[in-house]
Amino acid sequence: MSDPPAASRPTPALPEPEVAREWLATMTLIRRFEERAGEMYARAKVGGFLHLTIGEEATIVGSARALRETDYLVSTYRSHGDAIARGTPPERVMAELFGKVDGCCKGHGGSMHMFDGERRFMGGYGIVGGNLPIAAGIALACDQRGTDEVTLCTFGDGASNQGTFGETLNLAALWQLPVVFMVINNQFGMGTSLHRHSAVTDLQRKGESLGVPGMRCDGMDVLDTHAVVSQALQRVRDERRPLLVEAVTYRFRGHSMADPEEYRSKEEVAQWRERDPLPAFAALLEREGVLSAEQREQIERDAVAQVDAAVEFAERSPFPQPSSLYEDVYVIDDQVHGHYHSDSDKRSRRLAAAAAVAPDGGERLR
Amino acid sequence: MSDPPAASRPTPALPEPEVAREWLATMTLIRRFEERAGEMYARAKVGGFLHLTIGEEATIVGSARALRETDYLVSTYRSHGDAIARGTPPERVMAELFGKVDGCCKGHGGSMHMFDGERRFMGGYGIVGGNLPIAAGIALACDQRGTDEVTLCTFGDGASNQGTFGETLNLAALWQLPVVFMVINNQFGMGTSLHRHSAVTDLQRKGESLGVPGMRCDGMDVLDTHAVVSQALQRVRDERRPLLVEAVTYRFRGHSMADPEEYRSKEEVAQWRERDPLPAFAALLEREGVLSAEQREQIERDAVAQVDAAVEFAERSPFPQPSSLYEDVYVIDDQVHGHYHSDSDKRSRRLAAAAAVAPDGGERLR
Amino acid sequence: MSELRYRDALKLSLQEEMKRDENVILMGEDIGVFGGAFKVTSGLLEQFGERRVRDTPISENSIVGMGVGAAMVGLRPVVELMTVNFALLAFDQLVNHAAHIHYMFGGQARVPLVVRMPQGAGHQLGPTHSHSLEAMFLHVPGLLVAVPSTPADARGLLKAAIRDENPVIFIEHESLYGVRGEVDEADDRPLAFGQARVAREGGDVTIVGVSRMALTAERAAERLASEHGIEAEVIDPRTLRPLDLDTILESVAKTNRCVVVEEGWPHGGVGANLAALVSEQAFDDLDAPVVRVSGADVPMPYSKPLEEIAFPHEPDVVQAVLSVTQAGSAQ
Amino acid sequence: MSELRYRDALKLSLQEEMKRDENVILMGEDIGVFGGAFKVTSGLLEQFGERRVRDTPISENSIVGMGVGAAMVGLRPVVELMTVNFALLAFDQLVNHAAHIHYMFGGQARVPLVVRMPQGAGHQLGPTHSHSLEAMFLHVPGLLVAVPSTPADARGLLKAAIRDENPVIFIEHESLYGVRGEVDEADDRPLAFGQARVAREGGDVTIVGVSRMALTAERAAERLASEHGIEAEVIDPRTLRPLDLDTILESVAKTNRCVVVEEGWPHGGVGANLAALVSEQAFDDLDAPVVRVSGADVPMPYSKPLEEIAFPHEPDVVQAVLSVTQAGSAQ
Ligand SMILES: Cc1ncc(C[n+]2csc(CCOP(=O)(O)OP(=O)(O)O)c2C)c(N)n1
Ligand SMILES: Cc1ncc(C[n+]2csc(CCOP(=O)(O)OP(=O)(O)O)c2C)c(N)n1
Ligand SMILES: [Mg+2]
Ligand SMILES: [Mg+2]
Repeated sequence: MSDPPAASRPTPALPEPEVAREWLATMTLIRRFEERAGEMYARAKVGGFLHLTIGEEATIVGSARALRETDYLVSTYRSHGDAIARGTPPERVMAELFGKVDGCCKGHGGSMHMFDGERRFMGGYGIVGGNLPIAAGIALACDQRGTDEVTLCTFGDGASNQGTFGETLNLAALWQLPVVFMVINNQFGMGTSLHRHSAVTDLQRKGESLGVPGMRCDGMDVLDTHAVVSQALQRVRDERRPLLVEAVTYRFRGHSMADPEEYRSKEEVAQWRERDPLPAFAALLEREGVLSAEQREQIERDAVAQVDAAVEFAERSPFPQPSSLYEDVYVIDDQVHGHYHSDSDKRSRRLAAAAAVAPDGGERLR
Repeated sequence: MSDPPAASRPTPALPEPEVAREWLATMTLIRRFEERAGEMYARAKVGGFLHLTIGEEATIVGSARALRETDYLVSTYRSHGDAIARGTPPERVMAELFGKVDGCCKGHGGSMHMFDGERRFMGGYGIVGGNLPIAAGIALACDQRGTDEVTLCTFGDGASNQGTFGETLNLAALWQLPVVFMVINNQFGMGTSLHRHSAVTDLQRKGESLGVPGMRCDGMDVLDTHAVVSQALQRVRDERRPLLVEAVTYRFRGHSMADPEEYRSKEEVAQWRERDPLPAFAALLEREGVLSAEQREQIERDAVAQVDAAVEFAERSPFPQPSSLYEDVYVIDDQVHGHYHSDSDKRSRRLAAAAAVAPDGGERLR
Repeated sequence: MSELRYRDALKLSLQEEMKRDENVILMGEDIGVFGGAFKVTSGLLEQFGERRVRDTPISENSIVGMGVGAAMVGLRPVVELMTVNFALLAFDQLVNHAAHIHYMFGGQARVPLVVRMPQGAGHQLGPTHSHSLEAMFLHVPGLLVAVPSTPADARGLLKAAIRDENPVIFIEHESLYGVRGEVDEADDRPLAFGQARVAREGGDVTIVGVSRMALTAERAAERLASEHGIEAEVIDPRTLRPLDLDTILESVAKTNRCVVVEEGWPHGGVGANLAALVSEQAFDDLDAPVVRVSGADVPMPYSKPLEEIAFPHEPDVVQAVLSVTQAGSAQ
Repeated sequence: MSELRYRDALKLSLQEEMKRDENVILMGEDIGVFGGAFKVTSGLLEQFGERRVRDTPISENSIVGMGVGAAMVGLRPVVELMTVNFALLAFDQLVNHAAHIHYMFGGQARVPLVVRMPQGAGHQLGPTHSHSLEAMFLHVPGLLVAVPSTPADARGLLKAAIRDENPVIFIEHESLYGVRGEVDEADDRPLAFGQARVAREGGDVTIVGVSRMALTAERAAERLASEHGIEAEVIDPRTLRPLDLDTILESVAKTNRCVVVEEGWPHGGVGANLAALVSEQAFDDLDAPVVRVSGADVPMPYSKPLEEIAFPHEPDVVQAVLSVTQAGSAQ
């Protein structure tokens, strides 16, 4: 698995120049965002685990741009890029990383649990493999309602070994659900390389015995990814049965910020970095005459400015009030009474112990 | 799935006459045992769920006889036949069904949880799919020790949809474990027919994407089953990688005793019953001149006598003493102290409430 | 008013809610063609069609997860797990997903999912098939937990569960399906969660009975009255999250004694939780420690005489009550 | 005597047991080449080779199940689950299989399996990655449950766990791996399960601290002594199954007051269980109800200030103790 695959098909045609530049801009934004997130982590502005997506931008943008606005996207704990590609303002993502109240999940979720319902980004999920049945359930709802919406579910090569993979692919095939499963084969599940965790390493084939045919795209190439995922989405939309797409890519950084990367060689990383999707795509656009040097610089400047603004926004946003601790555990509703929490009576003490005290959050009705 | 498959290969050669008669005798014994168990259930001598294996005797005996004594067998909640084929005395199985102290699990397990460690019958398991990783673990231990023992793991068509199927097959292939997975395709998971629960109905192929090649046998034909499973065991023993064998068969009775069987037609059942493995094999042996009418009758008489004796034994065996309730929850050991059970103090009260009272079972040390 | 079996009250509830709201769909193993392992859903496939009554493969974790996903975008799935024992395969989707999604995504997403499952011992199903796991479920914030013991409660609470915006673990009992009780078919209002039912009034001791044990407690109370002149107040909490602790505390304030009866294991059980809460909040009211009557701390044995003594029956409850009433009078 | 980190004490223990018995093997996600998510196993692959230190795919339920199977035929597998949160995927193998096989097969089969996993909050890992689930595990008969809080206990209990014939849930804590403590390397005896450690003696109140909370309780006790003149006896139960209730009861007989500190959720938590047991067995010794200090009854939030107030710290323990000592003196 140490050799980066060459794109197997002829490069698909470019989209409209404006569209192509927007793709590059989004890839650039994600790259700069991730780099900055890493810096903020080093400066302890961001806590928890931070899984960066650097190297996988073509996979993210190529697939996100193949989606309609009405389609759904379901992702993993490595999903800042997905949120941004889907249109979530970077400042909301950064504020979430900072644990601030203006974060897209009010600071409850953090890096691993992004969400933007409005833009049908149906979440980053921290449990490897946990998102597959959820995506199939969303697809079930779409099908049930007779819409032509499709759900795209991304997960890693490592996740393909989780029980939910077999269960969900079988269910989706059996019930003919409009869902595209996209396995992002970045060659590793944490520190375990593909051939050390999966008996079958040709991942596009891993759904065949479950009734889900596969396709593969070059996840380092935004055009190829877009073309293949578009085709998959269209087939699923029309034929109403699931497909599996393998996106072959590589993460340039460690699994998370605390990864000494002893499981792979510097040479291997360098080799893959030669195929860095950002400069590759930019160079292509320049060659094709749809990107001037000036435009390229502008894209860079815009990305940096947006990330600067995101950090500033996140800095300025307040932390959640201690009194909000019990908010959003339940949807409080008039058909439920009694003590939702058995520590209702202790809540005030707990909150009093913290600096700011606020009135009872209302979990106890009557 | 309503057409019984014809055997696809030419019928394999018969084994030695004595061996062939022993197979028939064991199949007959299992059939009579199951019938009697059903009667005993109707008479409330047996409780719980009772899953009979009638119709599947060729699959059971053909595969069990392919095993060496040192091989391991891991089965499901439908496993009286497996225990008997492996050599567990029928009276121990019947006594277990009666919940008696001489049952092979002292009455703790019942119909769904048979076990005979001595004969390397490593258990019937009540949780669909729960036995697959256990079988792989046994195979791992064998491999670790450098023995040439193979583990045979049987489970149903319905179980192939459980997450453990994908997980365990991948693991077994990856670690090159000496295990044969045998999916007993009896066309139904409870009341759900194969094509309504599995997207891929060609079950021998269901392991391919997981790195486990498949074979198929006619599970209504003891010779074919024996030949294919023997071949599979040999390949696994030599090549040290797992295989999947699909045994195509049919259960003649309901899923359990409380099954009105509204999910299938009487005609379908009748059609399959025409291929009843017992008369088929007996007729073959007669045709081939290795079974006389007298021998055939003798086999019948022996089977019935053994079952009679088993019932008598089970009847005579006492119920477990109430005082044994807490026995075998833990292996009591000198490096553990304190209260294993938080209700230790109540135990005597509980036991006193029952008729017979016995001294403290010794869970509390020191 | 009509007399319905618990099973039929549940079916009625499903029918009513499915008619009321087309977003309500059912998923589960053998709920359709087979009619349900315990026949709760029999006839519903014919009535509502196979898009709304979906037989699933045996894939508990993913079935629940699909329910979660479908609920997030507006369906109201009712997932049936054939029994509570198999819910152990779905704990990840129940805890890490269903229970936490609303909070984790800052209130943006809702999971109006109901997961129905019967529990309990008594049918000689042995160690893997006899669990009572309500103590594990009530531990998890984000879940609601119902444990109805009568047909009317089963119907009313299931309606509330389906209409509620939170994920609900709806625990039925294998031994209750055949039990009959009065149901007012004309009144199709949901029964609010968090309101205990005082099954019997009395001033001498409070007995809290969970799930099927509410019935055992009631029968024990009758015996206590007739044989020992003790008037027990029997409370069925009906839901364990939310918990109507107020009703229990009011009763204990009157009786000064409390016995909790549950079928599950004692160590970390429902009884332990109630004992802790009652002791904490009504310490001065208690004349004796809260006594717990529970399932034995063993995997459930198959053999009839062992199984019989491994979960509570009336005499166990009577004996426990006598132990506290005697302790009380000794003070 | 040397000072070792908790992480290194665990590693030492694994090394010693692997050298002693070649049937001991390790399995888990990223324990080999990567060295373990928390580096407990780093270097062991090099030392013992890849047949005894096995990196697994991400398949929690099956990894545990393979451990069960391997244990049944005589290996002594130590399975590492990367964190307790993922154990929810393996509950079926842990409960229906590991815990019940010995009983269910009438004592014929044994499951000498250890399943190690770290738990706990404090690193801002959010709702899916911060659980403390000891209350769920201790509920299950057939399992043993260890919750070591010091390097010496971690080493000694792990040795006992590996040598024991029963399945053991061995709960480590993410925040403890870097903590140092005295370990007598020369004494490689296992530390018996079921013996609580009296971390500090005192006569005014008993504080039981579970897992990492034993340390929090100790620090709170120091503060209680210096700031309030209250001498707390701090008990670390070390194992929750078996439970050394005797040591706790002896202490309560002396102090008449008891506070339980745990990191997990309160409803049906360890504290509830201990409160119930202590109230039951030492009702007349108690001058005040057993007070529980626990994690908040919410999914663990990511944001630092929210996370900080969502699990117990010294001031919470101090305050709880003051509430009971005041209650006591008021009587
Ligand atoms: C059920 C579960 N097990 C283990 C983990 C810890 N973990 C987080 S990411 C990861 C590796 C996943 O690899 P892959 O699916 O290839 O995704 P990638 O990180 O490469 O994007 C692991 C083991 C987890 N989060 N969930
Ligand atoms: C995890 C789990 N889910 C559901 C059940 C209930 N159940 C018992 S047998 C069965 C059908 C299994 O079908 P299959 O695997 O084909 O085996 P067969 O009964 O046909 O031998 C079901 C659903 C169970 N025992 N375990
Ligand atoms: Mg990966
Ligand atoms: Mg079947």
